[in-house]
Amino acid sequence: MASLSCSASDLAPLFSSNTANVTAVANYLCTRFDTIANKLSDTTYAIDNTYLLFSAYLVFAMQLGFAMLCAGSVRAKNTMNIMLTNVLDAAAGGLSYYLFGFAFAFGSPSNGFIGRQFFGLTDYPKPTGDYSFFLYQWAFAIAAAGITSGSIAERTQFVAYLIYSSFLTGFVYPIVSHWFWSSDGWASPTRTSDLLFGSGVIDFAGSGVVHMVGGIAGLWGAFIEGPRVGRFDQAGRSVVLRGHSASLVVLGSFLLWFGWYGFNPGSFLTIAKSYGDGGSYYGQWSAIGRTAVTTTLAGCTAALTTLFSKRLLVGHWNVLDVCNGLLAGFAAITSGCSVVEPWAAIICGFVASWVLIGCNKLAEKLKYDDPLEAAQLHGGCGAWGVLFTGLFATTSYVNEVYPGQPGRPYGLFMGGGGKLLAAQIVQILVVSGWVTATMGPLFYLLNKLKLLRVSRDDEVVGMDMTRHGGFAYAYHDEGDQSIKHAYMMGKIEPNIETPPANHSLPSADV
Amino acid sequence: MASLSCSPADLAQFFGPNTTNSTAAATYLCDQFTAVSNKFVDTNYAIDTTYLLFSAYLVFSMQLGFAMLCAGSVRAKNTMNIMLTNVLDAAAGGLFYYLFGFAFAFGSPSNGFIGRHFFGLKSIPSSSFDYSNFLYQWAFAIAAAGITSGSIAERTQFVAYLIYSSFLTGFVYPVVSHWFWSADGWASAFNKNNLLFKSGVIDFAGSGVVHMVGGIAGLWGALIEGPRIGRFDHAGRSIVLRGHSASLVVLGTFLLWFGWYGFNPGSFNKISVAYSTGNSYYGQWSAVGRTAVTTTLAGCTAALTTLFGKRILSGHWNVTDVCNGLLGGFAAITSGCSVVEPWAAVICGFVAALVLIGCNKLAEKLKFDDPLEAAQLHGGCGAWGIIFTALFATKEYVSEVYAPGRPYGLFMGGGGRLLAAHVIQILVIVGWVSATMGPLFFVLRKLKLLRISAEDEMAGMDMTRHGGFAYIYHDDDDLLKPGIQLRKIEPRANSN
Amino acid sequence: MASLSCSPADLAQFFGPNTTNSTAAATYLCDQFTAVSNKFVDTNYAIDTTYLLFSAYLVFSMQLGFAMLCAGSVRAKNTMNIMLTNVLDAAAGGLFYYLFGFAFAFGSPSNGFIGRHFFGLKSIPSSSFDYSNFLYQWAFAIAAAGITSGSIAERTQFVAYLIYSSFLTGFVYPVVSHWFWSADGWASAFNKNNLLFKSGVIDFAGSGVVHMVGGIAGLWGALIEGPRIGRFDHAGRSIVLRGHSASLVVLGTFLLWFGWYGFNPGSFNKISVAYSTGNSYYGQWSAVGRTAVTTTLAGCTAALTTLFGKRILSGHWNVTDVCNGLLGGFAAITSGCSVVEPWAAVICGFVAALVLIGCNKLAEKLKFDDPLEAAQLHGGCGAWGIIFTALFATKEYVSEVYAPGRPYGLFMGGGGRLLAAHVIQILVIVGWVSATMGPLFFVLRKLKLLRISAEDEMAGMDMTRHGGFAYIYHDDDDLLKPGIQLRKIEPRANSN
Repeated sequence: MASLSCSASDLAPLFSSNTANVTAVANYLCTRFDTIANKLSDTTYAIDNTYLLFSAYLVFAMQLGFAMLCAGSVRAKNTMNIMLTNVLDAAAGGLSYYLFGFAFAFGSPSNGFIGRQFFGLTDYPKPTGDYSFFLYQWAFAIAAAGITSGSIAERTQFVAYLIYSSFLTGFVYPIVSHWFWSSDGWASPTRTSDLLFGSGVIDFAGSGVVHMVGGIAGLWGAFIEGPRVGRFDQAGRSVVLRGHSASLVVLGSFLLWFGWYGFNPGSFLTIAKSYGDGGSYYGQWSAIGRTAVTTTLAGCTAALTTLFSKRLLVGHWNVLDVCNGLLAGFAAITSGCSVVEPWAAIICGFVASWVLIGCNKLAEKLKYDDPLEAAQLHGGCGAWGVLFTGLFATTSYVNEVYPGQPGRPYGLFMGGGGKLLAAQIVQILVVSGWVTATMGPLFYLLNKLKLLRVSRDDEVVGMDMTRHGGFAYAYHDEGDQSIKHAYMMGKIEPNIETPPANHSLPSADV
Repeated sequence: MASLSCSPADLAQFFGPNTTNSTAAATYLCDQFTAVSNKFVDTNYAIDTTYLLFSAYLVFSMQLGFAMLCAGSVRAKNTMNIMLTNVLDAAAGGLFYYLFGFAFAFGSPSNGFIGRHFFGLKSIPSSSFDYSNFLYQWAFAIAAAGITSGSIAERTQFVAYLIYSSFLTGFVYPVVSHWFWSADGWASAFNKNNLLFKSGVIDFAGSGVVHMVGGIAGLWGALIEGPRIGRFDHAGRSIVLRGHSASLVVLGTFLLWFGWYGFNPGSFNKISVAYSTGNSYYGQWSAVGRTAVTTTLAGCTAALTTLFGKRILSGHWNVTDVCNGLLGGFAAITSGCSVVEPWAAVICGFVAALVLIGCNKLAEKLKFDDPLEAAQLHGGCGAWGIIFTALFATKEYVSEVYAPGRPYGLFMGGGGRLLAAHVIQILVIVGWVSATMGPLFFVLRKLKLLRISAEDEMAGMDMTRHGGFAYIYHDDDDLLKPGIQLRKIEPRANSN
Repeated sequence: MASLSCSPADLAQFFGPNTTNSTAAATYLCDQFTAVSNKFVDTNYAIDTTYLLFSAYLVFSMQLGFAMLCAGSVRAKNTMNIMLTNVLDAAAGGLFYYLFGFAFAFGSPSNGFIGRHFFGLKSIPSSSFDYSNFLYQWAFAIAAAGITSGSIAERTQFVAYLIYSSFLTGFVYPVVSHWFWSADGWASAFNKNNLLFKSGVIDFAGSGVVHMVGGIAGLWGALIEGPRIGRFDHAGRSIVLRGHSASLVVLGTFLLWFGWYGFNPGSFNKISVAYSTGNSYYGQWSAVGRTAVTTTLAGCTAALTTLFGKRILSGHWNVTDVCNGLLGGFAAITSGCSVVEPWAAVICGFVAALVLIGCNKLAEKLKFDDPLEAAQLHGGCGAWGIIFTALFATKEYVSEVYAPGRPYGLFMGGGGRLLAAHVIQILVIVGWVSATMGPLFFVLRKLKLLRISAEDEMAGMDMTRHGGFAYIYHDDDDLLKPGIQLRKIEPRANSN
C-alpha cells in the first residue's frame, strides 16, 4: 500500500509553473488521498469488527444465562438434564449453523424464502459479511433453541430434544431470520425493492424472529406433552412445582440482562457510521447508546411493575417473578429498541409485564404447564413487542436505522400511519403459522412414536438418576465409605445408586 | 458527505499556469482534508463509544457480582430477600436515574451544588453527553445502592429498603457525584474556574463518590437497626453468623473483579486521545492500560495481605476473608487508579487490607453488625483510598489525566493542597450522607418501618415475605402422595 | 500536533503563478498529510488497545470459570480449599508476574532462553509493549497455574500449593512463554533470525505454552501425591468420587468458553491491521473472526463427540463429561486456531474428544487420579493440538498471520518442517516442566509438605484448615441453643 509519508522537498519541485508537472502533482496528492481513504476503510472495519465480535461474545453469555436460569427453575432431580440441553444447544447449534443454518438464513443472492449460499462458510468472508457476522448470528440461533428447551423441561426424552433442537436451529429459525433480516427476505425492511406494504417488518433484534419462534415452538411442545406429573392435582387446582435454586435463577437473569446488551445494541452490526455528513457528535454510536438505554428502561419498568402487581395479587415480594418480569420487558423491547424513544420503552415494559401476568393466568386456566413460562414470556411478550414497534417507532430513528428509502412508514401513534403496524401484524401471523406448521407436526410425530415424553416412573424419580448418571448435587459427601456418618449418609442423596426403592426418606432432611 | 475519492485528472486541471484556478485547487484540496477530518471525528466517536459502552456493560456485571456476593454472605433463609434488593437496585435505579438522578448529577449548566437539566434525558445526546454516558453513570449509581443493601441485610423490612434505595440512588448519590465529577461541581477537578484549593478533588472512579457514600449510608442503617439476633451473645461475645454459600461469595467476588475493569479504566470515558508527550505510542490508551494494572495490583496485594494477616490472627486460610480483602484493595485504589504508579498501588493494597482488618476489629468491639462488612470495606478502605491518592499521585499522570500544573501527591513532592482537598472530600461526604441518610433511617425506625419483627427474623424473611425458601435440594418426589407434597413444597410448613 | 483544519484562502495564496511559493504550498500540504498520518497511528493504538484490554478481561473471566469448575468438581468438603487456590492464583500471580514473571517472559533484548528486562514494569510502556500487553499476559499466566491446581485438588497441603504456584507462575511458565512467544525466544516464530527449522513453532494462543505446561505440572503433582483415599478400592477398581455440584461445573465451563474468546482471538493483540490481499474488506479483523469461529467449532464438535461416545461407553447422557469434552476441544484448537480452516477445526475437535477419552481410560488403568482430568485434558489434548496445527495449517493463513514463505501444514502440502518444530515443542515442554516441577513436588513430599494427613482428607480440608464448610443450607436458627447450633452447622463440632 502506498505510504502516507510526504516530503516537502519532493513535492515542491513539482509546483513549478510549467504544466508538464501538473500531472505529477495531482498524482502525488491523489495517491495520498487514496491511501487515506483505504486506511480509513481499514480502520472502520477494525472498529466495526471489534464491536460486533464483543457483542457476539455478550450474546453468547446469554446461553450461560439460560443454562443457569433453567437449572434454577427446575427441580434438583432434573438439573443435569436441563443443563445438558443448554450446553448442547450451543454445541450442536454451532455445527448445524455452520454447515447449513447460516446458509439458509443469509446465503445471498437468493430468493425471498430461503438462502442457498455459504454452506459450511464456503466463499466467505464477503464484503457484505465477515466471520464475526456468522458468529453473531450463531449466538442468536442458539438462543432460540434455548427458549424452547425451557418450555418442555422436566418431562422430555433426551432423544426428542436432540431431534427438535437440530430441526429448530438448523431449519425453522434460519428461514424465519431469512425472511425478516436477510436483504433478500420477502418481509425484510432492508430489501432494495418491493418492501412489504412499502415498509417491511421492523424486527430490529428479534422479538419475533428469535423470541416468538422459540416461544411458539415451546408452546406446541409443552401443549402436546401435557403438564408435568403433579402440576395440577386431582381437583384440577394448580400446584406450583418450585425450582430448586433461586440463586441460580437470579444469576441467570442477570447474565441474560448482561448479554442483552450484546443482543440489542449489537444488532446494529456496525458502530463507525455517521448519520449525515459526519463530523458531528451524533451518529450510529449515539443510536447504539440509545438502544442500550431503551433496553434497560423497558426491563427495569417491567421488573418494577411485576414487583408491585404480584405483591397486590399474591401478597409476596417475589424475586423469581421479578426476574421473569424483567426478561419479559427485554423480550418485548427487542423488536423496537433502536427506533423508539426512551419514554416509549417505559410504556413497552409496563405493558409487557401485564401481558406476562395475563398469559400466565390464561395458561393456568388452560392447564398448560411451562416450567419456565417460556411460551408466555417469549411468545406473548415477543408478540407485544412486535406490535409495540408498529405503534411507537419514530420517523427520524426509522430513517436513520433503515436508511436509503426516505419516507418510510413509522409508528401509528407517532403519526406514521398503519402500514408499519400492518406489516408487524403480518409478521406475528406468519411466524406463528410457520412455527406451528413445522414444529407442531414434529412434536406430534415424536409423541406418536413414543419418543417425546419420559415414563411416569422416570419423571417421578427425576431424569438425572435414570438418564444422566446421577444427581447434580452431593453436598454431604457420601464418598468416604470408611467413616461412619450413617446419619449424614442417609440425609444426603437418598437414592444415589438405587432408584425408587428407598428414595422416599422425607424425614431425612431435618 | 464529501467523498474522499480523488481524481488526478480533475485536480490537474486546476494546476495550470494561469492563476484563475488557484482557488479551485485550494478548495478541492481543502474539501478533501475537511472530509478526512470529519471521518476522524466519526471514527473517534465510534471508538470511544465502543469503549465506554463495553465498560458500562462490565460495570453492570458488578451488580450481578453484588447479588451473588450478598446472596452467599447471608444465611439461606434470607437469600431471596437480598437478591430481590439487588435486582431492584438495578431496576428501580434505572428508572430513577433516567427520570432525575442523571439530571441532578450532570445537568449542565447549573450551580455547584446540584444539576437541573436533562430530566428524562431531555436534550440528550448533546455534544458533551451521549446516551452511553448516561448508561455508564447509571451503572455507577446502582453500585452505590448495592453497597448499602449489604450492610442492613437480614433484618430490614422490604418497604424500608424501597424507600432508602430510591432516596439514595435518586438524590443523595447524584448530588455527591455532581460535586466531584460534574464540570459545574464546586469540588470537581474539571471545574473551569474556582478549583478547590487550586486543585479540585481527584476521585477518579469514585472511592469517595461511590464507595464511601454507599458505605456510610450502610453504617447509619446498620447502626440504627442494631445487630442481628444472635450476632452477639448474652455475654457480649461476637458470634459469627456465617453466610450459606462460599461458592456464591467467590463467584460474586470474581464478577466484581471482572466488572472493576469497567469501573476504573472505563472512567476515562474516552480511549482515543493522544497525549502530546513526543512518544507516539503513549496516549490515553496507555493510561487506560496502566489503570487496569494498578487496579489489579492493589487488589492482589490486599488479598495476599489479608490471607497471611488472617492466618496469623485466626489460624485459618479463609477464602471469604481473602475475597473481602481483595475488594477492600479495589475500593481503595478506585480513587487514585489513574494517577499513581503501579508500585504505589501495591502500597495502597497493603494498607487497605490492614485498614479493613482494623475496621472489623473496631466494629466487633463496638457491637456493630454489618453482614457484608460493607461499611468497613467500602467506607473505611474508600476513605483510605482518597488519602492515598493525595499522597502518591504523580505529577506526570495528574497533568496528563487532568491538566498540567495541578498540585499532586504529598509524598511525590507535590505539596499539601491536594491532600487538603481530599480531607475536605472525606469530611463533606461523611457529613452529607449522615445528614441525609441518618435522619431517614431514624424516621423509618420511629415509624416502625425499618426492622422486621423478631419472629420474622428467626424464621427468615424468605418464608414470611418472599414466598418461600430459595433452595429445594431434596424434593422428595412423593408425587404419589400429593397431600404431603403440598406441605413439603410450599414452605409454609417450615420443613425443608 | 499540526491540526487538520484547512483554509482554502491560505492555501490559494501559495498557488500563484510565481514559483517562489511552491515550498510553502508543499510544506502546507505535507503538514496536513503528516497530521493525518499521526492521527492514524493514534487511532490504531486506541482500537488495538481497546481490543486487547477487553480480550484480557475476557481471559481474566476464565479464572472465574476455573474457580467454579474446580469448586463444582470436588466434593463439598474441599470447596473452600480449591476456591482459595483459584483466588490466589490470580492474586499471587498478579504480584509475581508484575515483579519478575513478565520480565522473564518478554524482557527484551535478551537471549533465547530467558528475558531479563522490565522487572516491575520498568521502562514500560515502550514502543513494543504497553500496559495492556502486560495485563493480557498476566491473565494467561494465571490460567496455567489454575490448571495445575485442579490436578492435585482435595489432598494437597495449602503451603505446598503456595510454593509450587509461585514457582510455576513466576518462573517455569514465563520461561516457556519466552521460548515460543518472545521475539528473542529460540523456538519462536517471531524470531528475526535463526528460525527453528526455518519455521519456528506456531503455538498461536498456547496449547503448548499454557495448557501443556499446566497439564504436565499437574501430572507430576498428582502422580507423586498418589490417588485420593477411596478413589480406587481394595480390589483396585475405580470408584468415581463425584463433584458436589454439576451446576457449578456447567457455570464454570460456560465461563471458560466465554473467556476463550479472549484467549484465542485476543492473541492477535491487534485488530486494526490490513492484509495486502487486494480485498479491502479482508484484514486482521477477518482473521480474528475466523479464529473465533474455529475455536467455537472445535469445542462444539468435541462436545458432541463426547456426548455420543460416552453414551455408547457408559450408557448415560452425562453433562459433566460433555463439559470436559468441550474444554478438551478448546485446549486442542488453541494452538492452531488462527491458521486453520473452519472445517479443519471440526476434525481437531473430533480427535480431541477421542484423545481425552483415551487418556482417561489410560489414567484409570494406571491408577492415576486427577479430580478434574486436568492432566489428561490440558496435557493430552494440548499435545494433540500442537500436532494438529502442524498437519492442517494452511499456507495462506500462515503467511498472513506470521510471515510469507513459512512452512505450513503437512496435510496441506507444506512439508514436514513445521511438524518437526512442533514435535520438538512437545518434547521440550515435557522435558522442561518435568525437570523443574517434578523435583519440586518430590522435595515437597520428602519434606512432608505435599500431602495432607489421612484424617484431614477424610474430614475435608475446609473443616480442618479453612475455617469451616462452604455451605450451610439448613441453618436452624437455634441460636439460643448454641451448643446444638454448633453441632448442626459444623458436623465435626471442632471449629467455627
